[in-house]
Order: sequence, then C-alpha cells, then structure tokens
Amino acid sequence: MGLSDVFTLVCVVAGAILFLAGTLGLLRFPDTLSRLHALSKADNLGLGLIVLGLLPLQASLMGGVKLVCIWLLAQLSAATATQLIAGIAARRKPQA
Amino acid sequence: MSLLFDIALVAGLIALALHVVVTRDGRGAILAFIAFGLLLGIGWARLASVDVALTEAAIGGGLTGMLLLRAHAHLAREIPPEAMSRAVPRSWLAPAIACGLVTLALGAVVLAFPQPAPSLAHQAVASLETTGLGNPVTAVLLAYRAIDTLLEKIVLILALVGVWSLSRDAAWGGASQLRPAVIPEPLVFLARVLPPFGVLIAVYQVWVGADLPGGTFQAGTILAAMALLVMLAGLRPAPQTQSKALRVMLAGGPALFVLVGFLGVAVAQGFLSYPEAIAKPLIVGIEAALTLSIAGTLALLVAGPPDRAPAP
Amino acid sequence: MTPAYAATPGGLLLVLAVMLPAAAALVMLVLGPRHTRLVALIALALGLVVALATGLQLVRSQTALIYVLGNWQPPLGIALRADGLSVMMLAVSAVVMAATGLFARELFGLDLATADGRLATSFWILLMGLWSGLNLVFVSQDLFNLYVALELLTFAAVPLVCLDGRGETMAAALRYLMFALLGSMLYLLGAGLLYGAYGTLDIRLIASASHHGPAMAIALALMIPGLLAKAALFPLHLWLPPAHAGAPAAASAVLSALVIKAPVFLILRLVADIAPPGSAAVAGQVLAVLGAASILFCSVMALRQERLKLMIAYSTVAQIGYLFIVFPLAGVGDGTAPWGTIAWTGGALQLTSHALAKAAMFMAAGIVAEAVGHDRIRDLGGFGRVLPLTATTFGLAGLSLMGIPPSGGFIAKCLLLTAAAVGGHLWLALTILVGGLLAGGYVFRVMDRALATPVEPLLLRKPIPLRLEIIPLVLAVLAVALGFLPLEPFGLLQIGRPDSALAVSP
Amino acid sequence: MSALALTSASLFGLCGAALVGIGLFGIVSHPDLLRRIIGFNILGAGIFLVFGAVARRGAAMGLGGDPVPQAMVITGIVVAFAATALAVALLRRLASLTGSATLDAATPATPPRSDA
Repeated sequence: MGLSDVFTLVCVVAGAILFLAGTLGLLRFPDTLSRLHALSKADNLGLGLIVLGLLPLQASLMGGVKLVCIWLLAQLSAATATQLIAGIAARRKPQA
Repeated sequence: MSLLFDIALVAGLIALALHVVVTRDGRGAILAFIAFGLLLGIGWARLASVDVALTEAAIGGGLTGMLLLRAHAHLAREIPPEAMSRAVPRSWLAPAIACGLVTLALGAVVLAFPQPAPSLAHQAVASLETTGLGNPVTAVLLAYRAIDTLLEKIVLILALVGVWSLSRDAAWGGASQLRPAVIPEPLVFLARVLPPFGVLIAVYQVWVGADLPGGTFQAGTILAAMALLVMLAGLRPAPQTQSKALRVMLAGGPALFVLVGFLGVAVAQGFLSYPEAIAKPLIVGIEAALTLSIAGTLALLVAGPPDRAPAP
Repeated sequence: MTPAYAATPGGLLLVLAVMLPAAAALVMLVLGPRHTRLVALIALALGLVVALATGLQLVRSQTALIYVLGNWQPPLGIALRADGLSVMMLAVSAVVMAATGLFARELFGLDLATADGRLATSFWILLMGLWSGLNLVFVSQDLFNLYVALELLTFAAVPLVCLDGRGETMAAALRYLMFALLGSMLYLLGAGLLYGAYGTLDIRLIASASHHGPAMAIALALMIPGLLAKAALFPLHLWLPPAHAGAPAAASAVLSALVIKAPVFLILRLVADIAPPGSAAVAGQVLAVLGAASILFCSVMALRQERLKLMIAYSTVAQIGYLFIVFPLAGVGDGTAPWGTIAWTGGALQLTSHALAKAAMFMAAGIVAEAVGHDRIRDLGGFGRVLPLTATTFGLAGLSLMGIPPSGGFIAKCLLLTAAAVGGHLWLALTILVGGLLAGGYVFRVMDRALATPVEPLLLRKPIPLRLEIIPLVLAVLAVALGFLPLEPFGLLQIGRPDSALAVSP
Repeated sequence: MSALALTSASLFGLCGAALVGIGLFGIVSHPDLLRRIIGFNILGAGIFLVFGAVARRGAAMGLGGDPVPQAMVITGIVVAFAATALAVALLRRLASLTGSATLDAATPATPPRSDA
C-alpha cells in the first residue's frame, strides 16, 4: 500500500464521516436553517474530500478534471438549492 | 462486500417504494419517489448498465419528479381541501395479498431463469463492425432495433400532441406559462451559469455515445432540463407551440430518421439499413437531430398544455 | 446457419403500411393546421393503395409477406410478417380509416370556425398515429416492437377520447389511460420474462423452442390479462363505455371498430402461435368463459342504456366477446390446425363485419347527435323521418350485429353456432343465440324510436349534407354484403399458416 | 461471468419483483390519481429492473450485460415518462374542470369554485 493509497483512504473515510454527520444533522436539528447548514457542510466538504481522495487514482489528467468538474457542479446546485430553501423558510417565518 | 452494498441498496429501494405507496402525505410521496429514482440510478450502475443509469437518473428522478411536483402544486390550488380529505380509503387486504402473489410468482421465475443465461451479447458485438460504432447499446438503439427507437419518437410526439390538445380552444397554439410569479434570485443565477455546461455535456454525450455509455436520450434529457431551467427563471419565455421553427425542431429528428431509413432501401440493404462506409456518420447525424427533438419534446411535455392565447 | 426469415417480394409494403401514416403525422406537425386535412387525405389514399397492393401480392404469391428490417436477422433484429389474417386486418383498417377520414372531413367542415382548430387538427395527427400503431400490431413479429405498437395506440387513442374538453370525457380518458397503461406494463413484464428465458423476443423463434419453463406460463398469465384490459373484455370493460361514448363520433368509430381489435389480435397470436398446447387449451377455455360473460352481461347493459352512444359502446364489449369464444370452437391448443376450421373463419368474419358495422353505427349516432343536439334515445322519436339515410344505416348495421341474414354478422354467427353445435359446446351455442336476441332487443329499441310518430316533430338543429350520411351507409352496406360470402373456411386465412420457417412451401 | 455477479443480478431481479408488487398495490389501492400515477412509475421501475437482471445475467464478450434488454429499458423509460406527462396533463385538466383528483367523484356535480 503506497502513500497515495493511504491518502485516498484517509480522505474518503473523512468525507464519508462528514456525510454521516451531515445526515444526522439533517434528521436531528430543530429548524430549517440549521438543517441546511448541516447539509451544505456535508456537500461541500464531504464531497470535496472524497473527490480529493480519488484524484490520485485517476490514470489520466482528463479523469481528474472531470472529477473536479463534478465537485464544482455539485457545489453550484447545492448552493442554489440551499439559497432557494432558505429564502422560502425566511418568507414563511414571519407568519409562523 | 459489494454484495452487502447491493443488499443495502435493494433494501433502500424497497423501503422507499413502500414509503411512497403507504404514506398519507402526497408531497412527501413525490419527494421520496425522486430519491427512489436517484437510488435506482445507482442500482443500474451496479447492474453494469451505465447507459440506463444515466437515463434513469435524468428522467426517472429529475424530469418525472419535476412533473409530479408541479402537478401536486396545481392540484393543491385547484381542489378545495375538503374534497381532498373526502377520499374514502379503499380496502387494502385483498389487493395486498394479490400483489404479494404476483411478486412471489415473479420472484420464482427470476430465480428459475435458465443457466447459462441466453444472451445476444455475442451477436451484438459481432455485428458492431458493420455499424462503425463502439457502444453496443447505441448499436441496438440505432441499428439492430432502429424501428423501435424511431417509432418511440413518434410515441413521444403523439404524447405531446395529446398534451397540447388538452388546452382551452383559445390557448391552443399559444405558450405555456412556466415562469412563476416570484422568481428567486439564486435561480436566475443558476439559469445563467449552468446552461453552457449543460449544452457542453449534452454535446459530449452525443459524441461519445457512439463508442462509450451515453447517447441521444441522455443528452436530450440534459438539454430539456437546461431549457426548463431557463424558462423557469424567466430568462426566456416558453415558446409558442404553433411556432414553425419549434415544430421543425420537434419533427426534424424522426423525419431525418425516416428519410435515412428509406435511403437504405435505395443504396443499402433495405429500410433502416445503413451503407457500411458511411454508417457511423449517418448514425451520429441522426442522433444529433434526435437529441434536439427529444430535448424539445421532453421539455414541452413537462411544461404542459399551452395556457396563453397565441400571439398573432 | 440459415437465417430465420427470408424476405419475400413485396415485403417493403409492410414497412410502408407502418411508416406512411407515421411520416404523415410528422408532416402535419410541421405544416400546421391549414394543411393537416389535405395531408391526411393524401395519406389515407396512399394507405388504401398500399393495403390493396399487399392483398394482391399475398394472393399472387400464396405465402406470407416477410420483411427483415435493416437486414438484421432476428433474434438481433426485427422481422415484419403478414399472413392471410394480418393482411385481412390491414385491409379492414385501411377501409375503415379511409371512411373515417372522409366522414371527419365532412363533419369538421360543417363548422368552418373550428375546421382548422384544436379539435380537428389534433384529431388528424392522432388518427395517423393510431393507424401506424394498428398496422404495426398486425405485421410485427417481435414482442417488444409490439409493445411499442401498443403504446402508439395508447398515446393516440387516449387524447382522442377527450378532444371535446369536457370534465366527464377527461375522467373517461384518464380511466382509459390507467387501464391501457396497466395493460402495457403487464405485457412488457411478460415480454421481459420471455426474453430472460429464451434470449429472443421473436415470436417464431420463441415458438420453435423445444422446452418451456415456468417463465412461459407466468408470462402468458401476465400478458393475456394485460391485453384483456386493453381489449375491454368483461370484467375489465368498465373504462370502455364512457370513453367510446364521449369521444367525437369519428374517433369513436375507429376506437370501437379497430383499436380494441389490436389487443385481441395479439392475444390470438400469443395463444395460437406461442403458447404450448396445454397452456393454450386452458387459456382458450378461460377466455371463452369471459367472452360468453361479456356477450350476455354487456348486451343486457346495452339494452338498459338511455344514451345512444353509450348503448353502442356497450354493444361493442358484447360483440368483442364473440371473438373470444372462437378459441375452444376452433380447437386452439388441441393439436389440430385451428385456421382451417369454420370457427376460425367465423371469428375473422365477426371481426371484419363488426368493424364495418360498428364504425357505421357510431358515425350514424354522431350524425344524429350533431343534427338533434343530444343522443337521449327516449327523445329521438321520429328521427328516421328527418334523417332517413342515417336510420337506414343504423338498421343495416344492426342486422349485422344481431346476426340476421343477409349480413356479415349472420355468416359469422352462423359459422360459430355450427362449430359450437358440432363440437358439442352447447353452452356456447346457447350464448350465441341469446346474445343475438339481446342485440335484436337493443337495435329494435332504437329503430322503434326512429320510425315512431312523435307528438311534436323532431327539429333539426342544423342541416346535414347528404355526403355526410352516405359514408356510414356505404360501410353498413359493406357489412351486409359480407353476408353473401360462402359458408365455408376461407382459403385466405390459411395463407402463411402455420408460422414456421420449415413450412414454407417450395 | 462470476457467481457474485449472478447473485447480484438475481438480487436486483427479486427487487424488481418486489417493486412490481408494491407499484401494483399503489395503483389499485389509492383513490388519489396522482398517487396512482406514482404507483405506475414504481411498477415501471420494477419491470425495468427485471429487464436489468436479465441483461446482467447475459454478460459476455467483455460487456457488463446483454445490450439488447438494456436498450429496451432506455426506450421503456422514455415511454413511461411520456405516459406520466400525458396522465399528469389529463389530471390537471380534470382538476381544473371538476375540482376533483379522483375518478370516483369526477361528476360535474361539484359546485363551481368561487375564489378563482
């Protein structure tokens, strides 16, 4: 097992733990905004760590670029979705 | 290890499906169904069908989910709450037993499939050379069983004509109202940033689809999603359904397919056979035209019947 | 290895039969409302020519027509094949479609404001889709390709039902869609199981397999009920009366005359061509019981309807029942060749004469509704005095439904009755007789109103041009003319039977 | 083809069988039409998984599965989507016209809505 494999293992396990924590937060936190917070943490960092860990395994540069693109696109959609949900939550709040 | 993963995946799928069917919350059922579609996409990847996985994730989870959510919102507006709650629950025991029996019989058949399994993989690969393609799934869709794909496009167009026919007489030929009353700022941002990537990915999908997983359906779905995003964000209005350019785009793919099909009668070995020397360019050309047609049809199917009178 | 199928001369006609209407639909979509009708009429004329040429080619060659699409041999590719029965279906479809097209042209032409509107334009495109799907059902040899054909039918037929845009017809269309989708899904599931067991979906290749496992039985047990839901056999008929009664008259005519025949045709192929003899015999018995129940129950229901179109729709379910009692009468599954029997000919004639008579009847009902403004049977007193040709049409078509000579229905029912008596199926003979009496009841009920002298004369809401009345009359006369055929098995129906590569005559 | 892949194929085949049962139950037991439409989609997913299991079992020639059933599934998914779209459009129109989302109460007897 080379150094790069250790790196991959550590990163992916850390990413998976973050996802687990994010999911727990989604289920356990009391209100919409803090749930969103937990979720976006998992998305940002968790997915980022997993992508980072997988980078050394890529045979070609193109594969690495694609992985990074996946992360960027996921970031973009997650950020938008989070904003949208937060916006709806903020509009609903005053009435509640 | 991988079997454990499969078991967990299957358990998740069945649990989600059960939740979708038994929950009392209509919106929750739709959300669970979307999650189900995404999970199913992973299942297809586990079955080594990347082409199907892409299609399922895009259509099963994405577009169908959007369609259902829009319908749910519409019904909530149109139907008085007392009418919603009035629905009498039906007896469930007899149907449950009957459906259980169907599952058992199916399970028995699945386990009793012959061993070794019959497969057309050999023939499909052996004939690949004459098509010039590298992806056998694309070869099945565009060559061996091209008639299925062609007529399925006609099915899509009939569905669209059917959906359009549900408009009011005054609105027929007009456009659908997709733009919400209030457009959230982040959505507009997304609709500006994402489509260039989407178009790039779609072009890439059609191009590699000849040799690798991907192809016209997947690319068409991505394009449809981009078009819907742009229309939802109010950047561009939904097109008039009577627009000639739109209709040429919708009919163009299948029309080209039919023309090339009959060209085969004249210069190759019959209807829907391609001259071997130019088989691959012909197929990629048909795929490109089909992609646009599919994208337009899928997006307009989600948009629904026109509800604004056509502009003169 | 010799290929499973060898293309025959004229095989390309089968491709044309499927692709011509499909291409016409595409052209209509692009050209837009003003040219739709013209394109439709051209396509209908060409389609008639194709059907005629197919028939001539079949009679000349005396073997089934075969085409291998893209020259890809099954199991990898798909073959089209038309034997005598298929060609008969192609021809009947072409005739009914052409008549419907002419009828719709006149009917929509009555109101110039809507002649190029939503209803008419959608109708023409959907009609072409329907025709393409029908022709494919009759000629395809591949079970998945047949699934696509069934879906073409579903997606064209369902919107036709609710073209008038009323709430009731929406509900009818939705119910129809639910039944049709469930049917397609079950059919598709069965096809998947067959592929898993045989590695092919070609009907001929599956039929030639030597060993049948549990997959075959379960697949048939899924596919046949699925198709029954589409064919609206009792007790799965609930969707049909509101759907067929609610559609515009021209659409009702094709839905009732042709569309429900497609699943029946497929059941016939599954039972007679694929099922192993034991399963076929069992399936035949069950289908016959359901068919008999359909005849009796839905004839009674037809008798009790207050609306003319609903009555005709229930009569459709009853008349479809006759097609299912053919299975035991023709001895499907007992090792003999069913297509040489009089019951098989009777079934084919019933199919044809019902298609012609029912299309005529729905068109006549459409004329009445258009002229009077409603179709309540009670208030139609004396419509025969103001619309004599339409009343005649109704009466002639009724002759065929009742099975009174001279009519195609008479020959059909006479052949079936003879087969039942000879084969010792007394309960089926009794069903045929009672069904005929009940049909007489509901036809006479309408004719009685037609010829009645009303207290106040019936007023026509709008004048009905002669051309509109002539078209259904021609169909009804054709249904009657079938009654002059000889009472014996048709040679035409035996062309291309049995379907196997080995049995090709030298 | 390895025994493991075979087991996995059978597993997904059984999952398909289960989904068919669940989908059928959803279709027959729900009066709410939107829920029935979702039931159809689950039934479809189950059927496609059976095809997928068949395809996976037919893996050969270096392919992960038999491409013919895989292609059929792609066609089937698109058709199922079109069916869903048509059903949803019909349902929306029905609800607008009658104020009901079930077929049981789809009579025009519902009083017209006043808040429109």
